[in-house]
Amino acid sequence: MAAGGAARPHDEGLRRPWGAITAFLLPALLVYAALTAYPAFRTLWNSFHEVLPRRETFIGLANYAELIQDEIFWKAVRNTFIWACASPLIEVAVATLLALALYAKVPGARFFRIAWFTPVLMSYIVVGILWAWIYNYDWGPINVALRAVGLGDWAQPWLGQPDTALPALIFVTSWMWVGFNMVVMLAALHSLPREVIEAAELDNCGWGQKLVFIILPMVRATLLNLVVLSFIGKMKIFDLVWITTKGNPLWSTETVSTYVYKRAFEWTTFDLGYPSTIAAVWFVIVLAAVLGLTHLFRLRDKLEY
Amino acid sequence: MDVLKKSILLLLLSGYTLFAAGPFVWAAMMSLRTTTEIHYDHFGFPDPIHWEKYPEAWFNSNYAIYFTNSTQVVLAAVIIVTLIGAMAAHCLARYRFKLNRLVYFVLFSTIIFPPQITIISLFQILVQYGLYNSKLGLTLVYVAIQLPLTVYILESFFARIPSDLFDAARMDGYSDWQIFWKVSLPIAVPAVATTVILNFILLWNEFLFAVVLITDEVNRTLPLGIQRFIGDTQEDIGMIATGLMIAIIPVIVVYAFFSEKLIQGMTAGAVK
Amino acid sequence: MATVTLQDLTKVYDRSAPPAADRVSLDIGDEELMVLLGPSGCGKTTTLRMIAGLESITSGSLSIDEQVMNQVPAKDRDIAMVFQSYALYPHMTVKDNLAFGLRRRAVPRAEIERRVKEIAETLELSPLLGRRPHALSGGQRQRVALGRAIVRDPKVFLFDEPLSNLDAALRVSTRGEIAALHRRLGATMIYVTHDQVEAMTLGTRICIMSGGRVMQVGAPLEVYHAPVNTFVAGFLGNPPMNLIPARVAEGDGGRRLAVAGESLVLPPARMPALGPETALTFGIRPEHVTLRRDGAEAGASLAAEVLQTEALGAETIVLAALREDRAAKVMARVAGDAGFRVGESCRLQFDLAAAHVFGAEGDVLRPR
Amino acid sequence: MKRTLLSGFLAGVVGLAGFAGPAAAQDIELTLWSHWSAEVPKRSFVEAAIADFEAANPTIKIKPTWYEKNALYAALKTALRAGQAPDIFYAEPDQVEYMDNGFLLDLSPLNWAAVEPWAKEAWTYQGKPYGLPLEAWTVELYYNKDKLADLGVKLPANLQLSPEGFLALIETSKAAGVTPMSLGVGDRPFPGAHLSHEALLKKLGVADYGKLLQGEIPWSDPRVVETLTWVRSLADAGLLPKTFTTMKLTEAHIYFHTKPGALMFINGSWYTSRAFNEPDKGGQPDGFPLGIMQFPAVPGAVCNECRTIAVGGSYVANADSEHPEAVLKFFDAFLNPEVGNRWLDNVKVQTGIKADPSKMTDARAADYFSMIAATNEGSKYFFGIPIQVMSGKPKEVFTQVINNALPAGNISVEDAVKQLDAAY
Repeated sequence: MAAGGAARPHDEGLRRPWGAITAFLLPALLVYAALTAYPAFRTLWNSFHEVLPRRETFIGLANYAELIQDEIFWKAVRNTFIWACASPLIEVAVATLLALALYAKVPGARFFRIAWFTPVLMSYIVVGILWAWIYNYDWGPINVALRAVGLGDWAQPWLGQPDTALPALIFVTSWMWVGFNMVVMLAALHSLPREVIEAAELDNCGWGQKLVFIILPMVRATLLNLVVLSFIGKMKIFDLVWITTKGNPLWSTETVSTYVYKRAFEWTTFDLGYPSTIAAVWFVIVLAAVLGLTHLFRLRDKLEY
Repeated sequence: MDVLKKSILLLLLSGYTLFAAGPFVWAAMMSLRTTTEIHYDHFGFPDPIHWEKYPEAWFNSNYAIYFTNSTQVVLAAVIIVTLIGAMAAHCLARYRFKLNRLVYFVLFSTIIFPPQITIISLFQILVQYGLYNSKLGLTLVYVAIQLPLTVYILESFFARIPSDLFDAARMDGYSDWQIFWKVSLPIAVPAVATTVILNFILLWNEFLFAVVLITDEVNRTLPLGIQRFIGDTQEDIGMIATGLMIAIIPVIVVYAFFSEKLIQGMTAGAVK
Repeated sequence: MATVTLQDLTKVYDRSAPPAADRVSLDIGDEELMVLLGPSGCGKTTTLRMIAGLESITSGSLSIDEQVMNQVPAKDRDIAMVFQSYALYPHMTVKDNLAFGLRRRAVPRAEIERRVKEIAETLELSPLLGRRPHALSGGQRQRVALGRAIVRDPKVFLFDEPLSNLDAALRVSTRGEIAALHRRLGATMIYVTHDQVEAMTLGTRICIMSGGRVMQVGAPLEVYHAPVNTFVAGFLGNPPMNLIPARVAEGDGGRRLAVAGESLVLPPARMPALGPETALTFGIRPEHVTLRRDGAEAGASLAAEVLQTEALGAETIVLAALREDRAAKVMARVAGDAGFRVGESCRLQFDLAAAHVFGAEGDVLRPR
Repeated sequence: MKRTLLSGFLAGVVGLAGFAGPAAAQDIELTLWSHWSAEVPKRSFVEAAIADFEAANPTIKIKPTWYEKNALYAALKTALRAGQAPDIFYAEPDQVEYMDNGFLLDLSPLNWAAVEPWAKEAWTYQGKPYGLPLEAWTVELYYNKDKLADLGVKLPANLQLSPEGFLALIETSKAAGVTPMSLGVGDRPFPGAHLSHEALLKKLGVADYGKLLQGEIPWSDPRVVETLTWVRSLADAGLLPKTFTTMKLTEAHIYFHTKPGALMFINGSWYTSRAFNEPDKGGQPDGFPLGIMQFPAVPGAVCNECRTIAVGGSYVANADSEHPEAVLKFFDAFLNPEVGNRWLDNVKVQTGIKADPSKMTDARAADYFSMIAATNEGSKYFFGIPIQVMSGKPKEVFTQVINNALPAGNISVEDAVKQLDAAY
């Protein structure tokens, strides 16, 4: 009999229906194996080779050695990290403020909620094009507005200067994602037990105190989830940069994604080994960062992405 | 809250709304104006309204092709990923076996994979199997990248279906496969709808994999099509805006009808 | 109809833990309503699920109508089950819920229609046939769940705590319905519950389980009046039987018990003669205890102090502590107007003709 | 595409088995991917050539697909690796990776006598020629004659301003509210570098300049630093528009000749392929007073008559093409002076094919070439712009630093030099 080895309660029926289990899992596992696991391993394999169209040569750790000295890569890592660290803070902070405003029963809350959410629906391509226009030096709304209020000297080619380009793009992602974070926060706020907040009111708590001592601690898990989610999203960022600056000027907006793409598909060699090395190292960095973050927040068990 | 405070707050929120939705409205207005009009005044209202720009973009700028491609690839991918994702999720939520949690973790943890880790080799692999530069290849890749999220959302829903229901169906004489089709799936319709809408929007907007895996004009999806328009030539701002709107419209339609569902899906897992 | 025989039925989930069901043996006769009763975790649901075919059987055998069923899949055992949560298919109407099991069994369409209609009428579900479960009240859902089992016309009905999700009033009326159903259908039923009132009122026989084992099987009153061990004695009855540690004292033919510095002399009918100093447990049901301010019989009463009274109207439950052993507490069910106050001293008078004596292991000691 | 792959596979099998029969009986279709989708003159020139060729060779059909340059390069990078590249495609001589990886067909059998030797040289890699050099160009400094006259500035006879004169011109222009020079690097890796590399070439002379690009002379060489400092001082004087870093090539053209209008514009001599379009397709306005001057003299230069000539748009053949003989036939059809003249007439850019400018028929072209001839008189040439000579990391750093950041005033000369030296 098959049941002897069962280690959990609620095993199913007479025999473990391995046939059914296999049939249900097989398609997903096949897709996973062929299009996720295998490519990931192959990338790793690539990273120890020079992968040219007609030949692959084992070169050991040469790619890794080169990577360590590749200033552009480290610049890209730095930019991506700045992005991944700044964005969550901005997005979640602004989103929390907006969510609290709606939570306070403002008329038209539903309309606001739906309107704020729209940026998330657009692709980075659309958003990129739109914001490249918005940042346009000559006729973009930002500079036009600055000139209109007599601050013409502040008008900048926002995406064209190394010190403004990255903040400008970070601003765009924040614009895009604040609404999303707001909606999540609002849902979390609405799921809070009313009694606790009412009890706090009886305890003569002011709004500020209520926020700091009651509400925020209670939505802590949601806040941290949003931070992690936003962090992961920014670690992947590619489309927006590609459509607006392509990493320019002076690599100030280069992200790891764009650099991998450049090295793989735009560089003057056909080598796929080096970009694979970047991908592999980056994968480890992302993994470490995400694990670190979850550990930091001690959410190991609760974390949902 | 007294009236003054409330008005100030409302004013601030309206200001933010202008900021959040303004670019979209601006693009919508430009989509109905010619580039010459736009260059004359970038912020004017469409007067007269150039509706004809839409058919023009559709027929003369290949948008019909891009749109069809996007529709085919995205719909096929969504259907496949929903189906195989639901099967896997059903299995993981319902059957207890030794590797259950391991399989779940393996499938789910790829959600944090940066796309770079697979994209280069996916390119090589699709080339090897003759799927490079084909809609089929892109569809399969889309299935793979949306699988973790789909399994995650559906598994958590299936796990909430009381196991008594499955027991009842078994006693009613249904096989494992029939139980999936006649009990699990119909009950999970709300969750399935969520994943369908979510996957639809995410894939409709997908760019990185498309740009690497598709080069042929006839196989381009919408994001690639739009990108083509910001190439060498003088930017035909008015036409690009029209193209943007064509690309956004399906998403807006979906959003208009399913905004609650969509928000639910987007936020799934983030609320604790 | 059908008989169900359990022979040393055992279920082991985890080898390092005790079995969930341990050598359960039970003969369930045709048309019998057997109640499996016990606290949660006693193995009653596991046993039921093994009978249903929802759990594999680790060892032992299960037969229905003398055919071994161990390896027969659930769907082929011709068994219907009513679940605690009702397990109605939320996406189907009441009608489809009722018909679902039949459709699979290749019953002709017209026949399905007829049977569903019939059952719906019997259970007063006719006006609800087009509704979905979420639009039904708890009692209505309950009836649909019942109907779904009945419509299949199975050999054996299984009930897994079917009333536990109902409110008190509904529970009483539904209990009546099930009893009536049993009489009308004359079917073999196995009914799992932790509620002794259900067990007492419904069961033709009760099987009391604890720790995966069968403690006692018998007709309700038999089990009530002649519990085989302290577990059964303490589990059945509300309030349960008083169990007081005692020792055998010298004299009275080995039937004198020393309890809290006093002694009780039991009639030969209730207790075998035992040697002095034997440790045992003296058991007496609250309805066999009365409180006296004076005139208590020596050898059949103990001094006590009232700790607590619960006046229920027709009767009053009194909790008293023995004066010489405050840790030993006794419940008495006395007349509603007895008028004892908390802190008052009294004597507890026992009807020793209804006393029970259990050995050190908890098994009942009866005169040979 | 898939059919190509499959039939390529089959053809390979057949070829291996030794059954390669006469293919001429069958109709052959050659695929061609080309840049110039927006450059009407070049595109029509090629389309006309295809039509003529198909008329002369009825069994061969050529199917062109027109791309934007960046899109074409991206598509080729993947298609070549995927074995799905067309028979013929557009390339420029800097793309040595094609040759390195054996993607290109050796074009030795062509009638090279009809090609300018320097153009053949530009396409020769390890002894074999690989490209059909259609386009050749020099870096030219265009200006608006009316605007220059308005500013009251006159050019010297040799059309070359002194360093001081050039700086004064910038300042005068600025003062008059006219942007001195239109230029943008929003979508190209080279326009911004024209300023520096022309200056460096003049300062160092052909030989040393070549060494610099090869990494044999360090960028920290005082002559280089001096020159870059001079270029940076021009930028600091307000030479370029503020939108330089984001402006695209086409926008820069329009900025120069239409809106808002700049005094000067530095560009390859293929300026015509955009500017000579109809005005509503991004061309310059009718009667635009186009002038060309020399790049100004550079302080302390050893060779103020040195300048860059480059082979630009060319066609190459896929080494895996099933019909190499048909491709060669098609290429050979370009190699006679008549075609060269037709190119000059229509495209109005120089070509690597030997031609006779005196036989040109188009007046506008003749006028344009006389201006080009005037600035090129007595010139010494260096072949290729830096990014055609460089590759890998140095190329990337050069693009970011010299093309983009230095003229934009976003990097100090010191840092620029340091980064470049580190890249080799």
